[in-house]
Amino acid sequence: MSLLVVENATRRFGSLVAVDAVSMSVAPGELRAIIGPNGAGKTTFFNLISGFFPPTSGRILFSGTDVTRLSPERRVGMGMARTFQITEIFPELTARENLRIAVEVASGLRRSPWLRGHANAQIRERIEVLLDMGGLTPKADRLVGELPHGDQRTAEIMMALALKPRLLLLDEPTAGMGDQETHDITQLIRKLHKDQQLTIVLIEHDMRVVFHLADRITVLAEGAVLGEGTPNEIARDERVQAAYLGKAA
Amino acid sequence: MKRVPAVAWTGLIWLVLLTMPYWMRAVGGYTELASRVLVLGLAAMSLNFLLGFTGVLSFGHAAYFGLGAYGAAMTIKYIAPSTPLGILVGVATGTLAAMVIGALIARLRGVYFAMVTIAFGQVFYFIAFRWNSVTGGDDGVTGWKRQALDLGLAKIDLLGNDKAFYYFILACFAIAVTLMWLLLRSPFGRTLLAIRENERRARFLGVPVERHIWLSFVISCCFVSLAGTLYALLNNFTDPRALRWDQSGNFVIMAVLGGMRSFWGPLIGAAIFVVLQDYVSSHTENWMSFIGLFFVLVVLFFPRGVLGILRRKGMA
Amino acid sequence: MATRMPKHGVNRRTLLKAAAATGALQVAGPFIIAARGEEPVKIGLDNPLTGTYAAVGKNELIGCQLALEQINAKGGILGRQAELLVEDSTSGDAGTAVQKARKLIERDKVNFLLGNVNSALALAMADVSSEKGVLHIVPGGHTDAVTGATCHWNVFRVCNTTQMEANAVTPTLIKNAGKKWYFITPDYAFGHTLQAGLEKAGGKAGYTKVGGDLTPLGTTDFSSYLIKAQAANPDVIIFLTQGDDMINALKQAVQFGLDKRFHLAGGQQELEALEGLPPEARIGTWVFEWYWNQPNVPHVKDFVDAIKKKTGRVPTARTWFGFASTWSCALAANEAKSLDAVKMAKALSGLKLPPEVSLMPDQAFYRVGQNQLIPNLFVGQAQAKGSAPDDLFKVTEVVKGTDAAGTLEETGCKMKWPV
Amino acid sequence: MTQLLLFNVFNGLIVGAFYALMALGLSLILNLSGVINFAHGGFLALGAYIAYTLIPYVGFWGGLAIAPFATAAVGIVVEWALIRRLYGRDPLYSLLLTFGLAYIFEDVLRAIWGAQSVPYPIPPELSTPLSSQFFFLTGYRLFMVGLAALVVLALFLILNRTRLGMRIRAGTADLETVSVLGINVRILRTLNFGLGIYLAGLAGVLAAGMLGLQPTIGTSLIMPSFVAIIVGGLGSLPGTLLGGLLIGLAAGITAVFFPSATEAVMYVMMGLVLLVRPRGLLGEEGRVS
Repeated sequence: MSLLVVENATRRFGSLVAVDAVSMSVAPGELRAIIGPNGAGKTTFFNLISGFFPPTSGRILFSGTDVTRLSPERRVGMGMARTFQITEIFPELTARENLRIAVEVASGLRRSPWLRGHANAQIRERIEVLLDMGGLTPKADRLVGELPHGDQRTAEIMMALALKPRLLLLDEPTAGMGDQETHDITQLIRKLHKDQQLTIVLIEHDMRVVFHLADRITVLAEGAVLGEGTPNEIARDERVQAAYLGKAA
Repeated sequence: MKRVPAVAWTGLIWLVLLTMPYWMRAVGGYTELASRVLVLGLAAMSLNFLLGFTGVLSFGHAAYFGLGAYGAAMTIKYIAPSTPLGILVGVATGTLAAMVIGALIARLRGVYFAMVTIAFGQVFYFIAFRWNSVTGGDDGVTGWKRQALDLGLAKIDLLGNDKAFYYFILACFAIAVTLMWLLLRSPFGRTLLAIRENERRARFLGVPVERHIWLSFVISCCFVSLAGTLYALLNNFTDPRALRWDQSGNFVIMAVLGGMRSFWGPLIGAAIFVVLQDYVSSHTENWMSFIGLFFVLVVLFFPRGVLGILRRKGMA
Repeated sequence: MATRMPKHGVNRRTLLKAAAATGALQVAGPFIIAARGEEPVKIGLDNPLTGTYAAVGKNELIGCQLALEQINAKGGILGRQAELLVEDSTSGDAGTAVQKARKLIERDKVNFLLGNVNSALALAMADVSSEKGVLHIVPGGHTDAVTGATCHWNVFRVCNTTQMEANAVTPTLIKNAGKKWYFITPDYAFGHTLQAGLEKAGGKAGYTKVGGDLTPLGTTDFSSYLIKAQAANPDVIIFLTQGDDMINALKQAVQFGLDKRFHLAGGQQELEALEGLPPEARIGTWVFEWYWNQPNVPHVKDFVDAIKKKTGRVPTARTWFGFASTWSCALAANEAKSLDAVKMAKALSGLKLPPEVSLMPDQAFYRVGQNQLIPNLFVGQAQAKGSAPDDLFKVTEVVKGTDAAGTLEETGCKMKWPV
Repeated sequence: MTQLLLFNVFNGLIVGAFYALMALGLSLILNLSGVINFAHGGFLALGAYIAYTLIPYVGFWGGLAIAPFATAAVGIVVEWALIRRLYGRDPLYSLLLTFGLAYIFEDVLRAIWGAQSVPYPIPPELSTPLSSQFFFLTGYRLFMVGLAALVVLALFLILNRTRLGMRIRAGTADLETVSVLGINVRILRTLNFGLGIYLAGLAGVLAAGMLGLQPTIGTSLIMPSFVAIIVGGLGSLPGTLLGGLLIGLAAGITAVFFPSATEAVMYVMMGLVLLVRPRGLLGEEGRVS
């Protein structure tokens, strides 16, 4: 059964149709990349999946449940986590505090006015694991807003992971990064996908990253699906080449 | 590394608060002034729970402050002459109103939230001001007095003994402030911090932001109405001015002046504001210009507040 | 001058001083006084200088200042100089008024407390002053309770009770304007008691009440009340509003042409309000508590001239309230030969103000058992123009206070003296 | 009763026109600069006092023509010297700044013109009722409504037909694009602020003819203006106009049946609007958060 199913999702802004009857289904453990030229509606599509706003029409199913009208926080509760094109973190807190908040919320403690020693120990342990996984341990006590861009992005991904998601949505994880940083992030995503069998959907501009990581690729153009398939199939698809790769090249 | 100075600061603040009635006179103050600093300080700290630690600007907190005051005054006058009961009813009134209003406005943000809180604050002002037969209108609620505190073993005279009343306020202050401090250090407090820092991130961590803003608003108003009850007891009187919007503005400037990002900042801000107002208004009838100018100067030159500046210089 | 607050404006030095360290100057304060040797006798005035009542509060302040100068020129209080400490109580914030009262009593150790224009604040202050046992004179807060139900041994009042004003004006009102009354009454204690007073006095004279409205304090638009009033077809529309409410109500009534169809009149009227009205709206029968144009009464002209010299304007009833209150302090102390509050209160109770303070045909006195000053009341007509530019009121009858005051039982005051 | 109701409906419109004038000025500033101008009431009073001072020399009509512009000039200076520094910062700061300015205004006005109400003359041809049947229709009241309507019309023409107006509207919708297009946003905001203050000054000159002129004349009008903006919808000037008229009307009708709830009714309206439609009647989506 597919983990995520999108059926004919459409989103209009006034007269503009940003996403036009897009359907997609993602299998458990799959890494799906969504590509397309600027203005193709990729981020809008992501926003529909994660619940930033509801679709004008169409349905979204997550592990068999209709989540079309659910709030983002409910979707997070069901196991959906995302990052943003422009990193969304808590800049005036340290990396450790950032992760602590994520871990505590994930442990259902967001409204708890106290913390028992036992739970606290577990939370600390989990924070250290995540810091270590992202390679952030040496910088854990610095304000995350002062860290290099790549580390900020890593911290954001780690916060998403703290939620123990079943589906991770990454919006251009390598945007604005240098080669080394891009490489590190790519390795991290690969590791998550391979080691933890995490289902990931990502939007990406960097074709090296896409072809390196993706199991399948969905191509959007002008809000509609232009094609879908394995990296090889997409690379050979003439329409895709004409509309997108050709232009990019 | 910052931990030791923080503890030292906290200790110093408590020491000052504990001894205040004994040296107030020597520096040209009076006990009532100390009590006032404490009450308004509590109000500003309560406001800052929402403003500084949840990142939501309410410009209408005087409404809940005033509701607390009216609740306490009317309870003691009409229901039962008991100071603790007055406080309880006052806090309950303010908190209940905050629950209802909070539910209406938790979806709003930024300037819009501020504006709506002001406008809703005025609802209560007009009720107090216009509903003469119940609230006494512009004349306020008079003809009652705070009552002695009966502890079973001993009776504490809060009315005739200024110092006893000061320590009574200090006790209430200590309880409220400790509760706030514990809340802010809990996972719940960190969730609020997350909303302040980045609402979108908080939401996509699975935090129902509106519900938490509502909670924070209610908690903040609960404490501010406690301050309001103490204010009524301090004056043995309450009137609609206690819940008008200029009072709300004063709370905000106290918080900003002391430093919104620090726990104790608003208390310091309240102390500076109260003493300054007390001093200036005795020396010139144009004190409003000075207070206004003071607002302008704080905004232009000390937006981070006193503690913000000290912290920058690494002193706190 | 011994007044702490500068009379006008902000000069740069005040500004700098105030902006400088707040604590330091306060510390310095007491020492300077101590260094001068004998401490002056202190009178604390806790009265509005900002907000709705700023104008009348300021006039009371001017009266206080003049009295203080005269007192000091005549040798002070018990041979010591007198000093006036002024605090702005604001117009309605009880918190501030009470705080300032405590500050004056507790820190500044004033021998006398004066205030407040706002009756509610006057009551709140009276709580403080009676708790602390300080002689307290209310210059201009009218609500009956101050020297009625909640009277205190230490609280005296210069201005009239609303009942006295009602008793004074009613006969003329009925004679001039008729018996069918419609009330426009401000919805707070002062308005309620003034209307009740008029109804009581009118009842004796056979009036009929054809209707009335309680208008919220601070009402700006009176038109809907006026339209109801004219529909009731009274002989006279009685305006009991004060200050800005009075100005708004009368201004609008005249704009609607109601003055041509009904009598417009009321109870208490003040020169401050008439001055704020356009000439065509200065109409109607009213009672003044003091008026400056009393050509045949000795000392009045001196007083008027002295105030004119200070401010360029004639004194109002408010100026006189402040003046008489401050003088009462000196008279009480000098009469009792002591600054002990109980002794002074005993001396002041029953005391007749000397003509140069009383400034009216019959000498005003503080009634024993109530501590209420019993002065003359001035009933007459508002006028657009009089003999002099500031002569906006034509006194037709001077009522004796003793005739208007009613009996002591009626006031509801049960005085308790400390044992 | 019919007469009473009729009158109060008319009266509500007058009051509503006032609220709308005030609120439109506030709204202009809020939309383009994100500043809640607490000092708006102070500017209103300033306008009235300037007119009061000028009338002996230039007459009522001269005062009416000059005073609002003079007020706007003061507004521009204030914007240029103080408020401009706070653009782009947390709205908290501009709120506190204008709050402080409101204090200063009240005090300075009192220092200059005194705390006591001053008599403010209106021309005799306007100060008489039109007929004895409808005695409440005075020339002045009709004139006020007419002028307010005219000014609002002019405002919308300016916004829709002139270059400045279109830039203001564009800036309200999307400030970044406007600045990218090479329009000087700073000057735009200053002029816009001046326009808003002009409306406040005009409202002041008109109000003084009906109410007693004293330093706090503006305070009772500023809260209803906030409510008008909230009810009408943030970011929408037609909404603000609608909101102003609606709450004026509601207050007018309530005055017939339940006078002491005259103010309360507009807050009830606000509560209802927020409950049903948080962005206000004509508000744009997304403006709220």
